[in-house]
Amino acid sequence: MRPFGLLLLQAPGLEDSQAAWEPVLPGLIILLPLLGFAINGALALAAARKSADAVRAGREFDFFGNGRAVTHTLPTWVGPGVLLLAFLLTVVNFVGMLGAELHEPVIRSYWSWITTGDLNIAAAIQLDQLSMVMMMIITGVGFLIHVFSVGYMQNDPGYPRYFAYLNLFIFFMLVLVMGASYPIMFIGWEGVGLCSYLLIGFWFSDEEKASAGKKAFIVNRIGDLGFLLAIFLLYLVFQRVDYAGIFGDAESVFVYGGPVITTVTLFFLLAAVGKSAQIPLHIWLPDAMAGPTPVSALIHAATMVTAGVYLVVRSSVLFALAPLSSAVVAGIGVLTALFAATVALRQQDIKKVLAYSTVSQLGFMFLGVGVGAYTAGIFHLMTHAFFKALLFLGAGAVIHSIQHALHHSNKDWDAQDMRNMGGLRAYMPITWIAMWLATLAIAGIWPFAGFFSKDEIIWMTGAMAGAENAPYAGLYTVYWVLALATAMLTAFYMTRLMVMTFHGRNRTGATGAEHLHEAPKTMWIPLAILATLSVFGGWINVTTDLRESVLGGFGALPMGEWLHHWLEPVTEAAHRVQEAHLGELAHAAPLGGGEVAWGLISTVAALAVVLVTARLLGRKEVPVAVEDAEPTGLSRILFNKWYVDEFYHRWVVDPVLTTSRVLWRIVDTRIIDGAVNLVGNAARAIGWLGSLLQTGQVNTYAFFFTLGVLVILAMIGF
Amino acid sequence: MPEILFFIFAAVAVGGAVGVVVSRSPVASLLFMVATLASTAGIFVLLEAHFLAAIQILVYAGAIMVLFLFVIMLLNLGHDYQRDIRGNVAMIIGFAVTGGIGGLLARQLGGGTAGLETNLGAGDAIDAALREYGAVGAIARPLFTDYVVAFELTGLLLLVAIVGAIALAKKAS
Amino acid sequence: MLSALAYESWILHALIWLPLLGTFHVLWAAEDRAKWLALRWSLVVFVLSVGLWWAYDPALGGGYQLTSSLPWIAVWGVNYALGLDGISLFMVLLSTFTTPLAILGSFNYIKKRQKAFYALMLLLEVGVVGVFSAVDLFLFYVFFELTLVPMYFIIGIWGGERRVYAAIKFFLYTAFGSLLMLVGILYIYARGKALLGVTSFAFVDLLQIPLTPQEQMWLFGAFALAFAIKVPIFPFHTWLPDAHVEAPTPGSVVLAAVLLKMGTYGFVRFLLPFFPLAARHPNVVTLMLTLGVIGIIYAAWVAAVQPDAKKLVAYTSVAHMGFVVIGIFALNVNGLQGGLLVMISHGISTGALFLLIGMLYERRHTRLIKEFGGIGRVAPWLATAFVITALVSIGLPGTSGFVGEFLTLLGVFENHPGVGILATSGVIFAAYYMLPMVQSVFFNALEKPENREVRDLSRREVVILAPMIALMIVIGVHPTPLLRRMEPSVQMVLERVYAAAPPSAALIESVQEETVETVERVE
Amino acid sequence: MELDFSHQAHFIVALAPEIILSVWGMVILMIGVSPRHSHGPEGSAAHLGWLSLAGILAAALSNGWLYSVTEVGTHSMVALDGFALFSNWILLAGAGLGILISQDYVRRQRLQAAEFYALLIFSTVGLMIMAAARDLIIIFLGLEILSIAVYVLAAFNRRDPKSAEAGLKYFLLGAFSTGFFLYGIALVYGATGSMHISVIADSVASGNAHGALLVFGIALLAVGFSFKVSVVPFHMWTPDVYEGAPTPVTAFMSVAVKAGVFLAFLRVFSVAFVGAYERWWAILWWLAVITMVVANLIATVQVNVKRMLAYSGIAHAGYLMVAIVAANETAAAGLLFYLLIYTLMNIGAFGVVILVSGQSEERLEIQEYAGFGWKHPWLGVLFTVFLLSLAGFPGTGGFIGKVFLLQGAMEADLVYLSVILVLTTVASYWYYLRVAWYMWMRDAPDGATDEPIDVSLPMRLALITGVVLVLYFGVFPGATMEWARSSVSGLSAVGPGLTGLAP
Amino acid sequence: MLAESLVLAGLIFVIGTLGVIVRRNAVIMFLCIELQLNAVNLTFVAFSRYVGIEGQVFVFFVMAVAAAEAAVGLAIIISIFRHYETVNVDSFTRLKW
Repeated sequence: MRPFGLLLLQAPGLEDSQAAWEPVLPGLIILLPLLGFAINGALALAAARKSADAVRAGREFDFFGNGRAVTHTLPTWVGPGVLLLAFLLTVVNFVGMLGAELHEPVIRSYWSWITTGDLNIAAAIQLDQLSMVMMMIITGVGFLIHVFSVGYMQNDPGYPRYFAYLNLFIFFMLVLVMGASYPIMFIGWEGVGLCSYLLIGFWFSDEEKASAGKKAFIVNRIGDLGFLLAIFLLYLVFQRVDYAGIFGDAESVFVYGGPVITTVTLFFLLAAVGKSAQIPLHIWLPDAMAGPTPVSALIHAATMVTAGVYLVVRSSVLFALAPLSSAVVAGIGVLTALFAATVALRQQDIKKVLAYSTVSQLGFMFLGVGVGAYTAGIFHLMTHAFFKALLFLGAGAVIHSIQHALHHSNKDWDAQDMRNMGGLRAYMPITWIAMWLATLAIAGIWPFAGFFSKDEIIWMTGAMAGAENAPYAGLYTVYWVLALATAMLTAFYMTRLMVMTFHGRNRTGATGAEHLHEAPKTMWIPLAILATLSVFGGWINVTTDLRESVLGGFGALPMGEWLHHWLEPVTEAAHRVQEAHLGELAHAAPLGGGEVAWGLISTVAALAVVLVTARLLGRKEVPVAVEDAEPTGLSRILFNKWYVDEFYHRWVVDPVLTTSRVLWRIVDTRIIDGAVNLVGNAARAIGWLGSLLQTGQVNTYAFFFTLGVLVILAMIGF
Repeated sequence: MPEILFFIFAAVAVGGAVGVVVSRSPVASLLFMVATLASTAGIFVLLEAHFLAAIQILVYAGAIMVLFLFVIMLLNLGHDYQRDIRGNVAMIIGFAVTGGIGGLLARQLGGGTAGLETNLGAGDAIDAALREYGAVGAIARPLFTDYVVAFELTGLLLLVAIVGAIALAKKAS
Repeated sequence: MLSALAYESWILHALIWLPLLGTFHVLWAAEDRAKWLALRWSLVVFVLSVGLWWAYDPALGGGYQLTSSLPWIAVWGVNYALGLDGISLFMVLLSTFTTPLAILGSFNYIKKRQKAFYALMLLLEVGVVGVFSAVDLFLFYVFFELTLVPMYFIIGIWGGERRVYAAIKFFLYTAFGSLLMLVGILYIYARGKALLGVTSFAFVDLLQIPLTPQEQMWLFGAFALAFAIKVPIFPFHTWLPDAHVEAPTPGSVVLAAVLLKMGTYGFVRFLLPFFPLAARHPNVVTLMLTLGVIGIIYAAWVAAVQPDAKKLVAYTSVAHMGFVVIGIFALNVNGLQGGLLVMISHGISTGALFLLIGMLYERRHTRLIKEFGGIGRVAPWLATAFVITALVSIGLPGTSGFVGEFLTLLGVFENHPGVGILATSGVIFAAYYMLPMVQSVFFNALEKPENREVRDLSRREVVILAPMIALMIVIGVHPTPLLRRMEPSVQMVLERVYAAAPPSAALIESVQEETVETVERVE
Repeated sequence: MELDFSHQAHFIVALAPEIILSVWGMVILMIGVSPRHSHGPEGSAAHLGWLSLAGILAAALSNGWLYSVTEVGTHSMVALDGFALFSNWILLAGAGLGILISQDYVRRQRLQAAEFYALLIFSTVGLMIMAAARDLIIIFLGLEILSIAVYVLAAFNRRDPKSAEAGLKYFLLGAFSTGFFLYGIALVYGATGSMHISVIADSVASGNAHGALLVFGIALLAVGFSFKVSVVPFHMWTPDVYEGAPTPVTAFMSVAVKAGVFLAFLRVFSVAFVGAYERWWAILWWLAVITMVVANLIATVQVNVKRMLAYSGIAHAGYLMVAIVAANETAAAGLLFYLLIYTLMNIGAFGVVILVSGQSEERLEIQEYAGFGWKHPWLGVLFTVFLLSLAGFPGTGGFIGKVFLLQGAMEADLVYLSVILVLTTVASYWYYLRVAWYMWMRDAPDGATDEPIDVSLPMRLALITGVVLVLYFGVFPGATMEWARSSVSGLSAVGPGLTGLAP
Repeated sequence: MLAESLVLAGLIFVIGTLGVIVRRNAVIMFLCIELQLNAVNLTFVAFSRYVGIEGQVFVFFVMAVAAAEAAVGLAIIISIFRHYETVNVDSFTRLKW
């Protein structure tokens, strides 16, 4: 074992690859957030002690009076600070990698984590193009959200704890994407789940929030089951679990479409479905909005929930070898996208809309990676990280403001219900603009980021449907149609959100309205940066066809298929397999027409939806939540999210609980323990009966004596 | 002739035994017992155990039974004509069990000993001893030679019995 | 001469007999000094035992090291023989580590009859260290049984409402199993005497005895029953919740951390190497795996609906021990190593959970989950420690709980994928039972006024919990040193399992002839 | 010194301990009836107690001396082999401890001290004779000496109707069983033509014995022995008599009487009848089984400590029967060893019971032990040790003894019997531990009188000897076990040898 | 005459046994036990005729023992009569269960 201190010195690892490029302190990127966690955690524990004393005394501890307590000032610097450093270090490495023309991943291993028999799992990290993209997103967006949180959370008594969790989350997320083997990834995988749990239940005194955290954790664990089983199966096949070993041999070991590889990938899919909130395990994500809004932005939109997509892309070779699993991935993705979009149509809670929107967009990503467009999946992951983080942060700013207003007008209305908002445009112009940019991006309108990424996914689905040897071609055609429809729905519900929130009449009431305000600087600057990224972020991967058409300004857009080329070393094996087995992809959509044509159609259609929706809804007078009528018909079903939660309660949770009770009360207590006690009691009962023979009368005794003699004589005599 | 005598004695002995068990009065039981002992003594004679027959009458029937009689009188049980035999159920069960034992014994001793007599030498063993030492001497010799330890132990046994009887029966101080 | 003074030569004896000296010292001392004396003695023992980590050298192979043997009952060939291998090393360390913490954890809990209590705790340590360091079957059995008495009194005297019931049940149930094992032990011994003329109880000698497959089956049954009750394996587990609920905190800690391990230790130490033909028989493997898996899932489900936090944790022990059992009967390196790690991890984490619940009980005098709520607000450190421990218990990666479960499941999956899948579902149910409890106790609104008065951890309690939590994380992050020490011994066990063949027909024939001769002679 | 019993004076040497004891008993009687003592102060009882103890010691000394004497051949009526000598140690230990724990009781209850001790000593003589006897006549006489003495002792407390009742029941059933025992002797005599064990053994082994008579004889002898050692179903007197008899007498009966009869039992069955092993093992096997099962189960519901210990004694008889069934050298040695341990631990347990009951027959309910351990920690610990030893717990002699028996059974392939033995042992844990739980886990009821318990010197001596030896045999049993083992090796010289065979 | 004597003895023995089982009077029970002893004596004497004199010697001892037992037994009966004023064994059930 190498001592932990060497982590920073990048000593040559146990199985380090000999690459031309030397990364700069890669371990430190992981370690910095952990350090932040340690410091903030210590501060949090100290603060919690004080606040606990206060609670016992029947009041809240005032961390803010007479100047902030050190526990509440230090995290402001430590929390975002470590992220900034990590981000900068990532950038340095990114730049280094850009110049290195790397084809093999760079592996640094620090100590052997689990060594037994022929199993050897090293505590190793892997730097390659994919993990680098992810690291950039995680540390970059993460940093912005940390900064935003400073403004958003700074009056919360749990401020240091919040940053401790957030840092810990970044740590685990980095472990997830940087790990060089599946078990290491699994550490991050479960670690982020833990942080998600802690952060959703951040305000744990609220039972609903605490329950939401618990739900997230348990549902995620169902997925984790798949992850573990996939690891086991891979180990069974390869006797090793690191990426390098598996991916290198995968093509030669597995039969294309064979049962083993299909099983492995389906297990991975289960994991991904759990983490990325796909049908049927999507139920936890909307509830996860119980956490602080920046958390929703960071974890439940930008990073953690996309881990499933990362997993599929990371295992792209495996998925490419399993066409059935890929088709299932795509199918789940598109169904989830459509399903979530329908639910989002009728939600009134701003964060719920965004939550379902996230689920829907994750569905798109799954569709992308399912049809073999791994780059497109990662591309959408990235652009989504920008605009969805922005949307959540914007929503956070809005909620912050509305809360303030409602507080001052003494209304106990729901600060997240869009029916209680309206007309915020006037009060929060920056937020308004930023969010409109993000809405256009998510709606897939040219030239915003979302257009390029989503368009590529849809296009690739169409192309897959027409591929030479495509299995399930008809299925892919259906996917394509559904994906297009979903894109339109997206445009609709996002516009609805914007209109209800920012346009029309303000519904907080006159007293409240006075207190509506624009977000402070720490909050709107991240918004601005993310808005910029939402606008231009899509330009890094414009397909050649688009780039050379009108949509690319006839080649004026910079960068072209940069991301595609960047990720090529990671995905090339998968593409090789695909090409070998699927043949050439189609150059026209199922209904005919090329990429450019469909790009134009979709952007125009989406724009039309936006405009029409804005127009129609803008005129309607929205009643405030308390006065609104109960929805009816389909609307009611959608509002109640297709009753999926109810279904699970009725058919999964309740039966399990009932069974558990039966097992305890009847099987355990009555039957098993009953049998144990019965043995004891029966023994004593027999003893008691036996003692009754002891009548005290000599005749009886003599009789039994004689009986004994008779039996013995009979036994021995015969 | 000895066979006839044997069966007469046997009949009296069994009858006496039954009488002991079924008599109402303890005194009657006692008398039946004496009858049994006496006829057994008769059988002893037939079996060439003359000395034993004598002390059977003297010690057993004479001394021990009188001791019983004393006790019965002492405790004033002589006029106690209450039937102290257990009820029918106990009687039947008891009869079944003892009958079973009796049956097994009869089967084993009666049927099973066929030929034993000739095997063992048809009474030669005792005849020789009697011829040589006489009825008393035949027993007395081994008693003071081979069985001297047993004989001494009998002394100790009697001492124990005396001490015990006195310790129990004497009036509490 | 000097070698007699070397650490290796006296340490095991010291670990066994120092606590006994401590027992007498405590009994002899004044009542109010008892706890400190006991703590000191157990700390001395722990400090001494730490050296074992270095004294044991895995490079020398998986056999016993630090062995020493004195004739004890010469007629039977019983030796007072001690030794350690990679498997028992950690069990000894776990015992010596847990005892001082349990003693420290009882300072506030045990208010009456302290002298007796602490004396019994030290006596218990004598027993458990003896169990794990004995290499003579007779000696092992003596220590195995010896642990019952102190535990019986600890539960029965300082326990809760139904303490007597629980104590008796604990005692009778486990004694029932171990007495059957005693018959098995004596049977093996008699066979050794009859077949080979060997009169010895030493493990190494008993391993030489050629037992027929049928004999191995029966003996396996006898031993397995004893250990299955101790572990406990479903459906022999019902004594455990009762014992845990009624036992005082330190009793529960030692019970969970060490005493249960005696069962699984017995599995590894005896069932596999002594009766390899039975142990690898498909029916046996299927049975044990089935019971293990049922234990994992069933106990998890039952745990989930417990109203009493301590009972809940008790049931989780059953589930964890299910993992150990399936790991062992995976019959491969990963499974066995995993099982051993789960044992260690469970010892620490469940011990800590019981301590924590004990701390809650000291504050609130109840363990009903519904009586709590929002404790995290008034006792944040307690809550933090609890949540960390609970997460270790449900096997969060990066903690000791995960490594063991991972290896176990991996091992099982290797040989029995179907069982592996079912067992792995245990990770879901672990969350299903643990998190609702954590939520109801530490989260949710702080409604009850009496909960408002709950104090946070005292300094003493921090001292108890800190090393446990640290160890859980250190083992989780870097378990290799442990695995490396265990591996040679585990390999030896497995070699034995797979290499064993039924005794040759010639040998059995010769023995049978001998028997026939004797019969003829008698008749 | 060698004895060939060619001269009858040789018996004086061979029976030296018995003779010393008998004479001593008579001396005590005489001292007792001397006017100074018969109406003397209470202290005289104590003198007699110590005097009796001195007699036991004298006998023990002579017993030790007998190790320097060897006998030639096995034709004498009284054996002078290792088995007999070891038996004497057990019986003398039982008697000595019995005298120690009786002293206060005798004084407090104002029993007739001289007669009490004399009878105790005489019964010991009877037991020693039995254990050493090689002739059924001697066995019978020894049995009767001890029985009559013990009948009287059981009824000895003339102020207590329970004592009288115990005496009567013991006497009636004892005499009843004597009838069967005698009948058995008669049939064996008829079948083999002799009453000497070696002759019987030869006759049985050679097949000359008349089978039909022999098996009934064996069965009836088994019944007679079984009654005395209280084997189910001949045990029914035991609980009543143990409960009713004065506690020290109960203690003495439960150890010494049982030990002596078992020793004779073993000698008769393992030596004389070993040739017919195939015929009788099953009978004894079943007797052992039902004894262990019934006694242990009934004991679980007892509320009176003496009665509970009575059933415990029956259960131990069942365990010891296993050794008789096994009929091999290990089992025989195990029997010796176990009897020694059993003597120590059972006397110890009764000693504590006597103390708790305040030297009288009160406070015998288990409930009345509530909180006893905490009030009298030393006595509590002692009692707990004795109970654990009775239960056969490691660390105590009882465990080693039980393992010894089990080994014997194992060597005879009596696996099922061993399993039943341990299973019933589990049941026995229940009632032994129940006392412990009342002592330590219950608090004394409010208002319970907190009488101080005065532990006199003899009692102290008995308890300490008991506990020290019980623990010593539990921890360092080796030497004694070897001794026991070498003691039984003489037995096999008699018959065709102890077999290691059973189904 | 051997077989006949043996059967006769067996019969008497069994009758004595029956007496012990069915009679409530302690004295009579004891008397029945004496009956058993008598039967045993008969057996001994019968065997003795064919086997040797030891049988008769034994009977001598049995008689001595019977006398001793009688002395002690009757003393015990007297002693218990002092407490219970009866010799009916049904009354002696203070000790049971």
